[in-house]
Amino acid sequence: MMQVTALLFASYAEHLGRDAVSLELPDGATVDDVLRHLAALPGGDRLPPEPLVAVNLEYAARGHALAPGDEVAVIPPIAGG
Amino acid sequence: MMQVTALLFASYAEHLGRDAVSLELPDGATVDDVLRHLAALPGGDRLPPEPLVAVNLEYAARGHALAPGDEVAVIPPIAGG
Amino acid sequence: MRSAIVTHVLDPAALLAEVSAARHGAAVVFVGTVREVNDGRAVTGIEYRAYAPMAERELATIIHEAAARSGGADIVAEHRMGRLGLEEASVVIAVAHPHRAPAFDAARYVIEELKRRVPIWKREEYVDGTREWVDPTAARTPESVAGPPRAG
Amino acid sequence: MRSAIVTHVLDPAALLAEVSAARHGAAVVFVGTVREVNDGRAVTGIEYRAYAPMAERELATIIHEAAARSGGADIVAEHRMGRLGLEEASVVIAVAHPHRAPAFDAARYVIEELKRRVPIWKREEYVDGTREWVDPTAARTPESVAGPPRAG
Repeated sequence: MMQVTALLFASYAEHLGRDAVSLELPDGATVDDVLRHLAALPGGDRLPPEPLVAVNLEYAARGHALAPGDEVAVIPPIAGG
Repeated sequence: MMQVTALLFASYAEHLGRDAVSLELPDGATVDDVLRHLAALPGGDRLPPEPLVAVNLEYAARGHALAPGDEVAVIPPIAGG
Repeated sequence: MRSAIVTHVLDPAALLAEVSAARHGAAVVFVGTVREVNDGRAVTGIEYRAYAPMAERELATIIHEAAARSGGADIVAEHRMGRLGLEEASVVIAVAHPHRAPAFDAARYVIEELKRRVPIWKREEYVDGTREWVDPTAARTPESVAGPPRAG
Repeated sequence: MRSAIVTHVLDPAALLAEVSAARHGAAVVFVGTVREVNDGRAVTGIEYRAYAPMAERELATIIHEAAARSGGADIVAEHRMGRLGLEEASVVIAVAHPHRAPAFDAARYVIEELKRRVPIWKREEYVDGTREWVDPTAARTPESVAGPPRAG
């Protein structure tokens, strides 16, 4: 097992009522597993099925394999500028 | 006959050693006639055969017919900015 | 080359001065400001939030990409966070280059990529007191349909 | 909408402030400056001259064309005359528009048309003390071969 941190921002943080979630995942878990865990939380049904995700500050695909301590950011539609 | 003023600038003014020339031209004279007169002045051979010309602050073609009092500017290659 | 996510008031003239140099013949400054209307709704202010460490990293990557593509641009970019009132600058990008075409292109590249890739969000406040996170992917205006990047 | 041929030091921040308004969401400022090298020769300064009444008229026409094409840009442009040292600004164009793409396009349009149509000349001064009127139509750099307008 390993521990990773999921970060939530803006509208996503409001949907789930928090901006960070600690998750215990089996070795070999991927970004997809994090998204499934988040979707199962109260308010998680309001996350889109395929949000943008970054692992340790870099955009990552859903199949990206995680390592212990990874920071997985679930990124709402970007609206800078 | 009518009188028009030819204006010279930058390198053209240096070629002819002056920045304005008063010309007496026959009625119906055109920009082309002004250019011929200027070419015949000392240093006038250093003007290009087809310089850019403006009449009364507007670009004009060589065949443009002049009126008494017109200001005919002979415009060297533009280099603003 | 410098970029930052900041909380202070932006100063376009200072950023212009920062990129200016005798080897350059052209400078382009882009300033994004809070507009009083968005999608037909009267806006009173905007709150900006970022995933700051990633935003700083991504913005730095973008200005280095732009400088490399331009062949010699100096670029400084700052994006402000927090609550901004009407007309306040949210982003300033200053580019200087020996020639004007690459200066324009680099400034344009930075703002377009910033809007596509830098994790920043904004919550608009409306005259009726309500506020809402802006979702450009859901917007009705044709100019805002370009989506965010999909990682590979 | 304002344009002028001036002899004072240009102030990009003042021109930016002049076009800024709550209806705009983007501003682009272009600044042309005296570069230390041109066509491989070391430059120490540039003297700008204009056929002032025509230059003012042509520049005014250009910014109104740009504003009309952009659908709602506010534009201010100033070109400085006289002797300028290295790094000094010879021209500043400030554009504000509700959206960024038309702001960029309008700024680009004004500087390109200015260089094509506004009767301004420059005499470069070189380190060896010589000086020369610049003829972009005779220049060796590929970027400067576009010729001036032919009147119809």
